[in-house]
Amino acid sequence: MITTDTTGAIPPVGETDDDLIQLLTPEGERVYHEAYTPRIEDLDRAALEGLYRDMVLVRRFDTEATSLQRHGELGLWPPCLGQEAAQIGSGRALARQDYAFPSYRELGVAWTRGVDLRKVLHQFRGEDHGGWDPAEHNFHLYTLVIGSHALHATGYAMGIQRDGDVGTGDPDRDRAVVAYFGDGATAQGDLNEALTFAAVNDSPVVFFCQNNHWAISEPTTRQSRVPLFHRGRGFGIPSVRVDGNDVLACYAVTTEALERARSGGGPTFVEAVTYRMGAHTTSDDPTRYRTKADEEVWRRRDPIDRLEVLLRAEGTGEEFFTALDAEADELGEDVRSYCRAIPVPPASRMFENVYATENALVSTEREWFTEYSEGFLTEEVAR
Amino acid sequence: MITTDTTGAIPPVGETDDDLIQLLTPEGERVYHEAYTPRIEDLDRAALEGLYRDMVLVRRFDTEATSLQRHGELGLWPPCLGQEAAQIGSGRALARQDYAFPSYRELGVAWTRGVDLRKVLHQFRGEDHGGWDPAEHNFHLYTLVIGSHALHATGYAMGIQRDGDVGTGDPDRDRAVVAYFGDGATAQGDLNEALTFAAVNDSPVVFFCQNNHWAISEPTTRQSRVPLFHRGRGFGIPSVRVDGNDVLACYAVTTEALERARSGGGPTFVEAVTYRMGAHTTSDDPTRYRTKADEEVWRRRDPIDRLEVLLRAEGTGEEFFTALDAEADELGEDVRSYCRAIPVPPASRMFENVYATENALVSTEREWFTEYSEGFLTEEVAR
Amino acid sequence: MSTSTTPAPDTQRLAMAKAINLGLRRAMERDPKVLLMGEDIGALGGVFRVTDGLQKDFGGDRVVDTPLAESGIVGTAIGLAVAGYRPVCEIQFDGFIFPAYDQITTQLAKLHYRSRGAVQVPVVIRVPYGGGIGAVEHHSESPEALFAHTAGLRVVSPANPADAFTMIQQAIACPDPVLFLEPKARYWDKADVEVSAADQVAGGQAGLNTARVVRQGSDVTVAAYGPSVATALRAATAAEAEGHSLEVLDLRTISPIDFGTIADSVHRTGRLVVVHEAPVFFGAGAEIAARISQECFYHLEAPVARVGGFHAPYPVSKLEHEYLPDLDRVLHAVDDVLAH
Amino acid sequence: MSTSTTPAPDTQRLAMAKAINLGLRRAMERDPKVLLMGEDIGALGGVFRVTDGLQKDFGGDRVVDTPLAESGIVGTAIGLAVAGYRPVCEIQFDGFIFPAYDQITTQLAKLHYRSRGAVQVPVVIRVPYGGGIGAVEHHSESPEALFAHTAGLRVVSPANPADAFTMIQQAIACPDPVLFLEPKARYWDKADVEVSAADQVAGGQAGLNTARVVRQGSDVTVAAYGPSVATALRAATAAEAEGHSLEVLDLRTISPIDFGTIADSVHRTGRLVVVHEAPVFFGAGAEIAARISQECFYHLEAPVARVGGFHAPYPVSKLEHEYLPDLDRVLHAVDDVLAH
Ligand SMILES: Cc1ncc(C[n+]2csc(CCOP(=O)(O)OP(=O)(O)O)c2C)c(N)n1
Ligand SMILES: Cc1ncc(C[n+]2csc(CCOP(=O)(O)OP(=O)(O)O)c2C)c(N)n1
Ligand SMILES: [Mg+2]
Ligand SMILES: [Mg+2]
Repeated sequence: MITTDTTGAIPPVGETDDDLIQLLTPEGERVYHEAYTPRIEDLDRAALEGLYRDMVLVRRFDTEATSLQRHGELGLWPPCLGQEAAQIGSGRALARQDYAFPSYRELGVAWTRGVDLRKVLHQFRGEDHGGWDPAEHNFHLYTLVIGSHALHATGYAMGIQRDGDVGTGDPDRDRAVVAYFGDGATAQGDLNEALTFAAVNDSPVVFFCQNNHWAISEPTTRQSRVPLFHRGRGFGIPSVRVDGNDVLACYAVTTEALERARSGGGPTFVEAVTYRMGAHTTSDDPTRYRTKADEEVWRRRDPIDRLEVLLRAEGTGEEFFTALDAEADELGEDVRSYCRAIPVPPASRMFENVYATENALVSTEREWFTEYSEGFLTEEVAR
Repeated sequence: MITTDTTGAIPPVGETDDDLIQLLTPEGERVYHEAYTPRIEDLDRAALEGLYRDMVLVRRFDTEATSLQRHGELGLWPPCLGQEAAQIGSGRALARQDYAFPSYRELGVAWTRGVDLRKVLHQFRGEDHGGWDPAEHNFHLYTLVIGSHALHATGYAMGIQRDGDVGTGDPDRDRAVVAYFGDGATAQGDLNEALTFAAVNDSPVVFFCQNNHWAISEPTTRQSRVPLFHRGRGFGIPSVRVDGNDVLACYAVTTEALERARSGGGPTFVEAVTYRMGAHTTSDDPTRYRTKADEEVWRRRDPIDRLEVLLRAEGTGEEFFTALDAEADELGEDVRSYCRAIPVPPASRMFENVYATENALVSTEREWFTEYSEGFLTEEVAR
Repeated sequence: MSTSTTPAPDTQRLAMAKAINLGLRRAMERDPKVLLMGEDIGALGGVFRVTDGLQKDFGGDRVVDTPLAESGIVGTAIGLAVAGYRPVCEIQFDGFIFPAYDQITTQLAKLHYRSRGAVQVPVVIRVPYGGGIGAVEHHSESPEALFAHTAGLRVVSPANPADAFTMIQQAIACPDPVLFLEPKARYWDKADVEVSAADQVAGGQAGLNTARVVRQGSDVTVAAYGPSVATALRAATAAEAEGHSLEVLDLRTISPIDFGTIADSVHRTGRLVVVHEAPVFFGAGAEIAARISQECFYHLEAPVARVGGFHAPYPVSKLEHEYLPDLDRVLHAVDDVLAH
Repeated sequence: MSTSTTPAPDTQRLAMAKAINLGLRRAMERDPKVLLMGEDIGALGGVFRVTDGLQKDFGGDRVVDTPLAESGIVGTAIGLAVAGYRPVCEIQFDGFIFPAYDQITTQLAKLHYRSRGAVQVPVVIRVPYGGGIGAVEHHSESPEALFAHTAGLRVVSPANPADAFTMIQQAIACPDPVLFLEPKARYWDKADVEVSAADQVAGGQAGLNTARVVRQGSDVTVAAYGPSVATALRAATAAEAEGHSLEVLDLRTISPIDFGTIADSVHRTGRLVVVHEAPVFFGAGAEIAARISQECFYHLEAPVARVGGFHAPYPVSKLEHEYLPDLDRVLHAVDDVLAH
């Protein structure tokens, strides 16, 4: 699946390229697609510049976070480097009332949901298990147990059905859900159970699989014999394969899938073929399992570069890029100072919200701990 | 999916009948199929009579067991009534060295593996959790936790690969595995994980799904939107749909699948469309969720009746049927007396084989129990 | 939605299965967000008929026959709870809860905590549990200890129809996830249930937090829950004939455990026997013995005795009555602690 | 396959991760049926590098990078064991073992029993467990109590490189399924390991059945296992300065528990503190306290103290050192039991 040719024409993505939906080539040229080009007709130049800005700022934030980890300010960071088009393209297709369930790498989606990205740092600094109120952004917390949130997404979609917010035709009312997950997650039982529940209930949920070619060190061939969008079809779910580094195509297919969902057509499975350009997380060492040459091929398919070529070709001037650079620099600086200022939480936080109700066991242990800590302080002082 | 027309032509099976492989119609007529008819050419009349005998004797045993339960001699019985063709057809396709992992209704498969069917009673009389030595028959114990044994079957097949017993071309050496499960089981995570493991490892395992239209009270539409053989395809596994009440077609497709597996071609998914003519188990009450009319349609598609028509048309004489009746009667009587004579196991059995090695905790508890029971006896005597 | 006028007491004689059925019905009438999910709970009414008639009256969207996948049931219930629903899941038998173990312990139990209170997941998981009904493998287990160790989950078990009726409503009203263990061997036991009290009791949470003294006594405390309470009560009657006065506690909750009620009783009796069907090793009795041995160190006149299952898989049904703690095993332990 | 000549002692200074790596290598050399399965254990060598270099030397058929599915890993390992193999599964982190919980507790643990001994399933499940490494959620848990309650499984945990080297080989040689818990915070601790002893020790099963006195003392017994043994030893050193003599036991096995060794020690000291990282409620300390309170009823001069995690999900890493039982918490408990 990995091509090592680093010269000449950029090799096509994936094995079965006939199936791959693409509206913008790695070279930055538009491709006409009968079904999907009409879906991006509303994207004027300002909108394209908006998508570009999204990707650039998210990448900058992501790069800063990676470097904060290197400087010991974060315990861990899972970069989304290279996956910006998949995340921004799909995320921007969501309506305000839609709901997204991310995995743990969906920084770009968080951005499209209006989450202050700095809140994402708290979890990786070891200060919070979450960091934002899901209901405020219709963006669930990150879920680290692979695959399990696909069921939560499906259940949430079953709730939307019971609320009657499907197929009313009212664009402000009809709602849908997107579940984000990776190629590795397709092997989990939970992911497959989610496909079953969604299919038999016609639930309004889009299964958005970012096939970034790797599950830590394992290539996608260890998870499946065939392209992953086949999986959805096996459950009777309409399924498409899209160039995940093409922000326009990702926007188009997600828009279609969400429309189907909101109008009562049930689930869709999207396989966005992309590439994890960075390490799995800052703890990972990709040199153990892949070559620089492989990475180089994908660097040439960079999702941001190709949109820049298009924008320049379609008339966006240098001022735009210069201004955006400045904005990114500012964001970067702000992130660093914000991160360093995150305070260590009080120890009592351990005992909070274990239950939503009073719980005798928790109270007893909290009291013991308080006394113990105070006694300890007293002792220290006494010394 | 259920048709209620009980008169006129027997309705075709399933929704997408174009896909359904059938070599013997419910009316007992042969159908020519380019790919599969050649696979039953070796079945001469004696062989067909053998298949018929298999089905008749298994059905008799099954009926006896159901009635033994009604008479309080068994705690429970899950009848295989109506599924004889799927089980005998597939089971007879196995070679001696192949291995089968049943669910809990595979009485017919047990028969083809040479298991003394009476041993199956022990479990349902509450006297044993198993009843036979799996290695003796290459037939695993029944597994009651739905779906979990599909992974065991896949792992066993991975063992065969490591033994080098795949693709050698030696018909006495190459081996394969069959995992038996129902339509309901396809919803379980484990079943889907088994498909992934088998697919990416090209393991020699046949996934034989008996779609008997029901998972207790739930129709197959609660488990899938589309025919179940699509599922296999979603994992990149060659998949076929066969008339599960047609013993010849079941034999043919299983033979093909096993050949593929043994020769190194990896897994196959078979959906055998059949019908659970009886209750789920003797504890079940199907009148709560299905009509007599539905059952009647399927009675007319009985797997045994159609083979009888064929046999008579092709020259099998009345003597054969008479002799078989007598054999079945004898079997029936024997089953009854055998069952009643199964002794209650000694209480010490509780502590046996918990571990394969000496375990201090088990020993302590066993000793305590022995003393306690003896003390108790002494007390009783003393009174 | 609850009315403020108190209706005249209305008492019905109900089997536990029917009492739970009625409790579910009341909860569904009271709150349209309550819905039931599980295998075969619709037309069939569940294999124990606990949901009998509910799909007919509330429809397939509120009494949902799910695909055959326990992780899927609990996982989608979590999503429904995030969306504002109060799902009540039925797991068909104790032995089939384990495919859902990950969703229950890593997701359901932790979501309120990890969201720092932003997300509540009021999911109830109903499980017919315990042995004694002559079933095949995986149909007679007592998994409570495997869940009580995990913070964020409440684990409760009623022992009689009246508590079952009340506690199921309290569990549904509770904003925490609750594992609701139903002693299947007691499903057919009948008792008077004050069904008019529904609205009041459902508001409270007593049944989810406190144990109850179900028989007073002075020589030995016997603490039990679920199916073992009846055994303990029978033992108390038998012991009385031999001149021993047993105090029987129905714990009702396994997480949290009402140690206060147990300690009070032990302060009076000085002796404690804990009874449950689950294996003794790492069972609930261990936690109770450990805590009471500590809290009542100077009051205990004998070590705490534990009566329960052996460290072996649940046996074949022909042997289950040797495996399960019965009247005689309880009395044997009572004699032991009295002999000290 | 073992040789009868005893090679000259060969001692290497090894970190625990490396000692396990070498133990796996020895087991694989000795028995061609031994194979390793897990996520990222091949080219990457596992996220902790415990399987480093093994795929290169033994090939992809014996060091198998599996699909990302824990139930699938354990489920196929069971099938491989039925086919005569000895699979050693790696679960990447403690918090990810739960999708495999059903396969482990209802299948792996019971197959030998339900087949009445006809089928052995010598599967080892290796799990890096415990906290203290500053990780995100689900990467610091101590799930031992959730497995020890289930009969048919052995649950063990080495505390030092030498035991890790020996015990992993004993676990693989053992015909029972073994949950092998590796204290990840101790992976980089180094110690001398007698690597020539491999063949002899691997034959025995001592490490799977018995506790060990790792420091003798006379005032208080401190029983610990896995990552907590080092804490207990540090506490003993600190206590010595204050004039208290602690006896430290490394339990090594959580199922079964070597109660004999604990009771012996308590007979001498009269006081017991149990330490583990897992939550105290329903933890291993409960079983130990219950049993020892019974067996040593007349020897205990103070109630058994339990030091462990709180009844709350494992906290964020910035707080984990408040959550984990440390030197001070152990000493506090020691003071408590001495004050009685
Ligand atoms: C149930 C579970 N098992 C193992 C892990 C450890 N783990 C974290 S990320 C990862 C790989 C995920 O790959 P993929 O789904 O492709 O997502 P990606 O990281 O590529 O975005 C693994 C194995 C986990 N988080 N959860
Ligand atoms: C994990 C699990 N959940 C629930 C059950 C209870 N149960 C036993 S059989 C059955 C239905 C199975 O349906 P199917 O797979 O179609 O097989 P069939 O009984 O029709 O042969 C159910 C729900 C079980 N045995 N295992
Ligand atoms: Mg990936
Ligand atoms: Mg079925």
